[in-house]
Amino acid sequence: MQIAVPSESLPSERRVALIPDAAKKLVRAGLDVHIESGAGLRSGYADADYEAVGALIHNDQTALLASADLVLRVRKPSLEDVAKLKSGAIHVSYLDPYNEAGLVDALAAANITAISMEMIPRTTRAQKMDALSSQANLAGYVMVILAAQQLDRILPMMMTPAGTLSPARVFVIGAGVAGLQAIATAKRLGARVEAFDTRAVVAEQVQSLGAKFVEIDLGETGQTKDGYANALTPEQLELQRLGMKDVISQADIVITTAQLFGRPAPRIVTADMVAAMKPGGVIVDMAVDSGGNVEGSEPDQTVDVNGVSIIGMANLPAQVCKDASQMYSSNLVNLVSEYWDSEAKHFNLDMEDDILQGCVITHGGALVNAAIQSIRGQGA
Amino acid sequence: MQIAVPSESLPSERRVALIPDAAKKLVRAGLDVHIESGAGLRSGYADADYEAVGALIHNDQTALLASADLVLRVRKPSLEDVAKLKSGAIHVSYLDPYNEAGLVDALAAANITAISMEMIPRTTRAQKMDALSSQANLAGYVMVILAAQQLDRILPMMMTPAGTLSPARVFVIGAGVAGLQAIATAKRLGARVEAFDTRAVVAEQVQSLGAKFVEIDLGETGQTKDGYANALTPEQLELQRLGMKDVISQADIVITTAQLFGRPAPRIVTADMVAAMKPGGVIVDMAVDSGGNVEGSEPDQTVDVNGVSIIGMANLPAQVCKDASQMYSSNLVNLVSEYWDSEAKHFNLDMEDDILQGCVITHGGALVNAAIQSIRGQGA
Amino acid sequence: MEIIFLTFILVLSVFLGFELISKVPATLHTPLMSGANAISGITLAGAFLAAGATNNDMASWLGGAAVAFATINVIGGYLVTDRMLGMFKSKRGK
Amino acid sequence: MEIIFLTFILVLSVFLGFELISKVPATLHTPLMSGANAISGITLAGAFLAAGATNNDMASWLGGAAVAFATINVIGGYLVTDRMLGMFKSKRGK
Amino acid sequence: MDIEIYTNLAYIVAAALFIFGLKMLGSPATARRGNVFSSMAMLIAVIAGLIGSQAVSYEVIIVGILVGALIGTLSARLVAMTSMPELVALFNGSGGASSLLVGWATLYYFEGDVVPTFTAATIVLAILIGGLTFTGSLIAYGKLSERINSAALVFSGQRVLNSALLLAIVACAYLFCIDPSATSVYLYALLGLALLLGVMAVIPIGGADMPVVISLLNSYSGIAACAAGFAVGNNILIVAGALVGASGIILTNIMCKAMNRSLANVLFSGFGAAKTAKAVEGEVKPISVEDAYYILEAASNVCFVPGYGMAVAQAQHVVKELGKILEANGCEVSYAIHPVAGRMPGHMNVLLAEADVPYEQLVEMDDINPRIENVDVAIVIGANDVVNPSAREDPDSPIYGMPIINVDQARTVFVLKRSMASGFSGVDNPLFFGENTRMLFGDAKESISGVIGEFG
Amino acid sequence: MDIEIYTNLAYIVAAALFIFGLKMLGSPATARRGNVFSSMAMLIAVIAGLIGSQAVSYEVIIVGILVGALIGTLSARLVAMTSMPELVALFNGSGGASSLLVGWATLYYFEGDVVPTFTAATIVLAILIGGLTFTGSLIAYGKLSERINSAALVFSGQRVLNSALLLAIVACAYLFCIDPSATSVYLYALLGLALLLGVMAVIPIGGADMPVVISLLNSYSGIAACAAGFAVGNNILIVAGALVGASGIILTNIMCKAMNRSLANVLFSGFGAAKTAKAVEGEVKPISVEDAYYILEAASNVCFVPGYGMAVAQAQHVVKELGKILEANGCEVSYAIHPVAGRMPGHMNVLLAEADVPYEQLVEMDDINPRIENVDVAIVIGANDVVNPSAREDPDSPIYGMPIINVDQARTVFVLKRSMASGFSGVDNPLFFGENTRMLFGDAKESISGVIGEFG
Ligand SMILES: NC(=O)c1ccc[n+]([C@@H]2O[C@H](COP(=O)([O-])OP(=O)(O)OC[C@H]3O[C@@H](n4cnc5c(N)ncnc54)[C@H](OP(=O)(O)O)[C@@H]3O)[C@@H](O)[C@H]2O)c1
Ligand SMILES: NC(=O)c1ccc[n+]([C@@H]2O[C@H](COP(=O)([O-])OP(=O)(O)OC[C@H]3O[C@@H](n4cnc5c(N)ncnc54)[C@H](OP(=O)(O)O)[C@@H]3O)[C@@H](O)[C@H]2O)c1
Ligand SMILES: NC(=O)c1ccc[n+]([C@@H]2O[C@H](COP(=O)([O-])OP(=O)(O)OC[C@H]3O[C@@H](n4cnc5c(N)ncnc54)[C@H](O)[C@@H]3O)[C@@H](O)[C@H]2O)c1
Ligand SMILES: NC(=O)c1ccc[n+]([C@@H]2O[C@H](COP(=O)([O-])OP(=O)(O)OC[C@H]3O[C@@H](n4cnc5c(N)ncnc54)[C@H](O)[C@@H]3O)[C@@H](O)[C@H]2O)c1
Repeated sequence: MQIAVPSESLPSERRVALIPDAAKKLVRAGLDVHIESGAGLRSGYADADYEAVGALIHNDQTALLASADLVLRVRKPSLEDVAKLKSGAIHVSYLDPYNEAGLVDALAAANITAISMEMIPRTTRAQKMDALSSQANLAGYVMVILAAQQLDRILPMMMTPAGTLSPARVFVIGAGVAGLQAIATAKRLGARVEAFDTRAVVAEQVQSLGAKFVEIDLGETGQTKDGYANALTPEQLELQRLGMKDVISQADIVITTAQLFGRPAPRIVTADMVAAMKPGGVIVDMAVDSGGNVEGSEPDQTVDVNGVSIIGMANLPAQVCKDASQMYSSNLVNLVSEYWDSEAKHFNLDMEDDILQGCVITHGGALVNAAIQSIRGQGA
Repeated sequence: MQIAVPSESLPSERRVALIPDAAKKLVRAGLDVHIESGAGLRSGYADADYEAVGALIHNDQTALLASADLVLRVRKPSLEDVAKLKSGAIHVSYLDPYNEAGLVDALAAANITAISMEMIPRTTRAQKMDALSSQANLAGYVMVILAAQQLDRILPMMMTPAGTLSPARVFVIGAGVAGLQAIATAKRLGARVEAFDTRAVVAEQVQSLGAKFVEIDLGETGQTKDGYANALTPEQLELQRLGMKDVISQADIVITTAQLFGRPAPRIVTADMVAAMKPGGVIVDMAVDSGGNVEGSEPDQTVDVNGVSIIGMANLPAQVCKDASQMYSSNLVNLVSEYWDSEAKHFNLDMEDDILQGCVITHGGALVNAAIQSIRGQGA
Repeated sequence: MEIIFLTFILVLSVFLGFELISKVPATLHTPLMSGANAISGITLAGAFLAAGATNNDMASWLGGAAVAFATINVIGGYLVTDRMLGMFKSKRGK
Repeated sequence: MEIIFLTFILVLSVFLGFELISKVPATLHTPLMSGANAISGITLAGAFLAAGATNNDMASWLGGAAVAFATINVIGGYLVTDRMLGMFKSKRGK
Repeated sequence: MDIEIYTNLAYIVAAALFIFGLKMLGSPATARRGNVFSSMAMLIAVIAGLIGSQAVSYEVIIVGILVGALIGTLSARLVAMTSMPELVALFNGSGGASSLLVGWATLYYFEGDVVPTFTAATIVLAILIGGLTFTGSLIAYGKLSERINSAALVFSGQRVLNSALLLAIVACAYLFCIDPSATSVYLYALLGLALLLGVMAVIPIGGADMPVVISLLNSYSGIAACAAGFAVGNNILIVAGALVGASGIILTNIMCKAMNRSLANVLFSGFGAAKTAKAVEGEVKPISVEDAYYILEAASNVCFVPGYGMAVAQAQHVVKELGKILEANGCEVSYAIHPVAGRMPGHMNVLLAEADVPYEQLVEMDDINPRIENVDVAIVIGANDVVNPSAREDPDSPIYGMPIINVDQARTVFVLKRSMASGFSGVDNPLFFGENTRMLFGDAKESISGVIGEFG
Repeated sequence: MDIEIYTNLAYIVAAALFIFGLKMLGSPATARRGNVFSSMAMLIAVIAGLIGSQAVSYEVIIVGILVGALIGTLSARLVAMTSMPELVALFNGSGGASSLLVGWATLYYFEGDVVPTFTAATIVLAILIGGLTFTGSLIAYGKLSERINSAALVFSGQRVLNSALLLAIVACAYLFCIDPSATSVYLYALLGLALLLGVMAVIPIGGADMPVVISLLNSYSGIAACAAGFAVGNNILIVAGALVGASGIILTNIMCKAMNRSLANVLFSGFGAAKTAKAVEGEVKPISVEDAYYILEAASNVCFVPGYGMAVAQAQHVVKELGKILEANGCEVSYAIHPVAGRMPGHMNVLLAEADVPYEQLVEMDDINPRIENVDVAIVIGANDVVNPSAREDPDSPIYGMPIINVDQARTVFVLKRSMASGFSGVDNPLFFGENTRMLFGDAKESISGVIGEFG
């Protein structure tokens, strides 16, 4: 069984799908691990580190992909990459299958078993493979560091001979995995933290981190069975905007993390809210890539709106690429180990398994994923 | 009594010598406060904010300086500025009097009473005017935020379904005001923090923040009566380098804050120590402006040496200019209030006062400061 | 021999008295004092002996006064204590 | 009447016994038990009565045996307790 | 004989109930039930006593009970809640009077017979302590209700007078015991002296100390009952009297500690201590963790003043814990942060934020100083320079002119440090010698943990 | 008469010393001095008793003392430290035997005279309890030293036999009291039955429970001494016996709690409780804060397992505090962090870092599981899913396959939560019904604070 880890083609992608420590585990489990030369370099891992744990280094990506039974990578493959794969191979990466219909079709056509890391179901058992969570967690931390660096104030309170500096106010919108970590990080730095989420259940979780939950009465909301938020009605969104405007106008830092899986992110912070902020304030928009929670945010840019900076970094986990790579690798190793029978040297893709049912998109030349199929059905 | 606050001439200086809140206090005490238009803009304060508290806005800097009895600013004046001042005026700012002999002479010649904020003595009573401390404190915080932002890892420990991330190691060299705040901030973020200082007395202070003090036996060191460190002998420096190399090679972040007042900073981290660090490591050199503690650091640049980033930001407090301005203003207001007799509407510069003896450099047309005089004596 | 027994009883009671009271929150100082004070009205039980004897006028007068005084102590003491304790009701309930 | 006094003494002693022991760290459980056990050898003081009487052979034999048993309990008990407590010396000293 | 056994069995039951009652009175949750238990015990004891007395005539008894019950009930019901302490003093005085009378009356049993010396001695005790309790309680009542001047009354020759009084009492007691009889002049002398003693003992004590005095007199009245019990040979008097006597002493002790005074100080302050009080000024007064607990337990406004020592001891978490306990105890808690406390700007903020002290409870120096007089206890935790009054008062001090947190103006100050050593600036601190300062020596964390333990 | 008074005065002194001694034995700092006090009390009592006995012949006494002292000294000196508990059992047995003999011997005083019923009853008690203590202690000794099978001996008909035994004792006691004499057959029957009772009472108890049994028998031997005291009318026997009897019961109770058993369970487990033990499996066993304290106080390896509930309760600081107290108590402390504990990755790390728990004490799931058997007490603080054994055992469970921290394999598990409610994933948790699980219901912070308070 041959595992291939090609270099990421996106120049801004500093993560690597397999770090040497993780490669070692796979080698130990009896798998042949092949790494494209330089794949780990941007995360600080040299080819020698991989060789030291028993992986093989390849210079030719095309050959590497062609011979692989299992390809591990971070970003979705290009159509050319798909063409290079051998029929029947397994390809594991982010895929964005809701939006990449063409790519999915290509994968199916090429008879690739494509596993989408975004589609790992959010069950307790699958948590160790859940890359969305592991990366969102880091993103939460990064957002606070970026904001702190941008802000023209310090976050903690200080009573000093030269007067008292009041603690900065941080407002976190969306208290999912990333939001909670952002809350925790801002709290650690000594800020006064408030948070809001449409799911009322997270109020307790917010408070458990020592932050304050902002109550805004939106009427009926709810979450899907996987723990994702439901989309709000337009009226609810309006109510939410009004309720939040106050809090935002007092905040030094606003962090938005509200994503709706597979759909454009809700526009939560509008231009008038941005205008209401004090000059020098900072907004970090985690959803900038899927449309943005903040009006005026631009991917990979810091926009200045009347003295308020809107940070729209698209690939937040890559900021801490070493840890992000480690966690992503762990997720992949956990996934592979779960289905790799090291006795029989056989990859055991039982399509009845609930995790695989969730994350396998194409298999045996066809689109097999129920969720994607239903979207297609609607589209048709 | 007319107080003038001109805009800072250095474009990178985002601080302002007087924020509106502080101006208000002076106005209340019966002083006329004149602000150059736009002086507070880079710290987020509009002219209107100053007008609201009763200060007057001037557009013409030359006229402003010419009419002022008391000038407050952050950075040292240019020789042209000195020429604009009226004879007998008081000028308060950073001065760097040890190195700026020409400027000092010009001030004396112009019959200016020049107060150097660096020279406020470090007595308990003078602490409220001690701008070096108040700014160093902020610098300590900023260094950690900068390093955290640069590092490709997160600082805290995390035990997650995708494996355990070990806490980052932070090594702080020099545990003065800035060093202690850096320690505190890194601890807050969850890092494992170690620190070293030549003054053994600070070991307890380091431990009081929950960090580890690295013991390196250097033989006899000591501190001056003002709490500044003595310079080390070459042998001691060598011993220290050896002892620290180990710690540095394991550290993810190294922060150096060792400054020797009025003299070039000691070179503590040499090129071989930098080379011993892991790729991805980050060094922040606070002393970059006075010669640098780190070999290869460049003012206002981030240098990459084999994957190790050396951050050499010269004006660290300006990163958090709002708070920095607030604290610097407080220091100035405290200084002014200490000697301003609001009954008699008179500025009471008693040259017997120990604080003034320390910080007044020129007065009555002559260089009056004992410390500077003695340096000159040596030079002659 | 009776004195011996009485002394035994005295010694044991004193020890018991010391052991019984250990940590008392400040709010209970006055009620406890008052409650203990009521108990010290126990002299009543002894006063009957004198008050009930007809053989000596003086003794029975003294006894009568003793009964009256002791009764004030007992009745007043318990009532006042109860009144004081009533105020704490449900304020704290460790 | 003597019985009454004895009962009084008994009741007070029982209360005192209950009050005396409250929180005991686990390390002291065995020594405390052993020390209390030694005290229960106090029967010795009663055994003399029987053992010292010459009027009845049986009684004095029983008494002699009682003295011997009680002495074992007393002497052995105190020595063992002391030995055990000696081990803690300076280990803790709240 | 039979009756005696049954009354005594009843007494045993009563004794047990008294014991339970007293025990329960010491804890808030059970106090009220404890009082009921104790009153049931009293009922049993009184009925048994009545039957056991085998009285020939009941008139006097009934009249006595009726009169007493009427007065007791009315005063207990009608008097305002705020005058409770005075009332307790009066009741206590009645108890003392009763013991005195019982002791006195016992003499008449022996008409003609020789009174045994032991009995005579117990009678003397009952009269002395009962009399002392009676008048002492009356004076305490007077001082509390401000019917007489509540200030401590001290006059020249007081010590001589008191010594003479004690001598006379000893002499009369001795002479009486030699030849005890109901008609002995020494008896009457003793009666008078006992009453005088009560007055003399209480007048030199100030009104503020009266609660402690009452508690002590309460203990005495128990002892008097006990003595009377010996005189008449009544078990329940002995048991109940001794219980009250002993637990009263303990309670008095507890109350003294809560007032920051030693029992000896209260007991003997009347005999001249007032003179020497001045001399002890400037002395360091250490305090134990336990005593600190009693004071804190009673405080309603506590302000923590942390300094560098809190950082060294890493005591921030326990400080926060103590703060929460005090709050739960109904106390107002704040943390006053001096701008230069610690060794770096914001040092205390870092620590207290780590311990999650709410920002709302942090107050600045300028905010706390104007209201520091309202603070019952200022707890200085390893701070020194920042609370040094010489910065305010002594122009020669190197730190003169630095604004400080004026903890010396709080009602009580606890200073937690390990020694008398000076702080960063190396100057001595007159705060440590302050009148209202108590030094709690030891590592700050351990001291605070100790106090928390006391609350547990 | 005079002698009687003096011996009794000596007894009073001895009683006071016994009281001090016992009190001091309960605290580590004073225990050794307490033992000395108590032994001085014994010396005084014995000498007074010897003089007071007005013995006619001293031979028997001297021989008895010599023999007893020899045996006592030798065994106390020579026996290895590890066999102390057995030795205490033997000594205790001697005490019981002595009481039995004293009771028996008392009968001979009355030669010909009628024995008063009360005295007869106390003699019966002395014999019964003394005999029971004697053989019971011997069996305990045997079990502890493994001279006899230390397992609980249960046989069919045991309950019937024991009931018959008790009945026989009651009958014989009654018949003896009707016509008490030294030659009554019922006396001999009683002797035999008492000895048999001791055997029957202890054989059905397992060796591990022996320390509790010895403590209980120790209490009994006090009661036996007390009964003997009534029989011979000796005050000090009554006082000392009652003190030992009462404090022994308390100590037994404390020991039971430390072993997680009720006193009733130990007292009656011999009479058939073994049968019903199985039935209570699957039952939830709540525990009080106080009992938790006793168990933790004795534990030498404690592992905290925090979960989301710790975050909700914000209990991290008190948890850390308890950890430090346990460490100071000589206990090894670790914090086992499950990767998905809480509601965000690293949730527990944030909290514990805030409380400044050293990183060294944090252990990962994979590190703790192999050595979980060595953990005396695993304290689960508001965790649920992450310690749910059904993830390991029940293939139908929705969380089957998730690795968990196997706290159910620790010696004892405390689960701190507010109710029986399920956690995030909504599945029931069989851990709560485990044999070695104790539920400490309530807010986690309050529960932990409570336990800390007990340590204070
Ligand atoms: N804030 C700043 O930026 C800064 C910077 C540099 C200097 N300073 C100076 O530092 C001083 C700060 O005042 P401060 O009142 O906070 O501190 P301080 O005056 O230095 O006093 C600290 C006290 O804490 C006690 N202590 C030390 N360890 C302790 C422990 N484990 N438990 C209990 N007590 C302990 C010490 O007394 P024992 O030894 O008797 O226990 C000492 O007297 C000022 O003089 C200030 O000027 C401040
Ligand atoms: N770590 C992550 O990233 C993450 C993210 C999302 C979901 N999850 C899921 O969350 C779960 C985590 O497991 P867990 O064991 O930590 O938590 P859990 O299974 O949710 O159990 C928490 C328990 O704490 C108790 N509790 C709540 N408040 C309490 C209080 N104040 N005092 C005492 N107890 C309290 C609750 O019981 P009572 O109500 O009876 O008190 C509850 O049973 C897993 O199922 C995991 O999959 C984890
Ligand atoms: N079962 C498991 O083991 C498991 C694993 C991972 C995550 N989860 C849970 O799933 C949940 C969602 O995780 P996520 O962070 O990936 O979600 P996400 O990225 O989809 O959304 C982030 C947060 O934004 C909120 N949000 C959406 N619209 C909003 C709006 N208009 N205004 C404000 N907030 C809005 C959501 O409620 C969510 O909390 C979390 O609660 C997490 O605990 C569970
Ligand atoms: N008395 C007061 O009220 C007052 C006010 C402000 C500061 N201070 C004290 O003054 C001291 C110095 O303050 P600073 O931060 O401005 O000092 P600084 O900026 O001069 O130096 C920073 C630190 O670097 C250390 N250092 C110097 N050479 C070094 C070397 N070769 N290797 C390692 N470390 C080296 C110094 O010891 C010092 O701790 C502090 O301890 C501070 O507490 C006192």
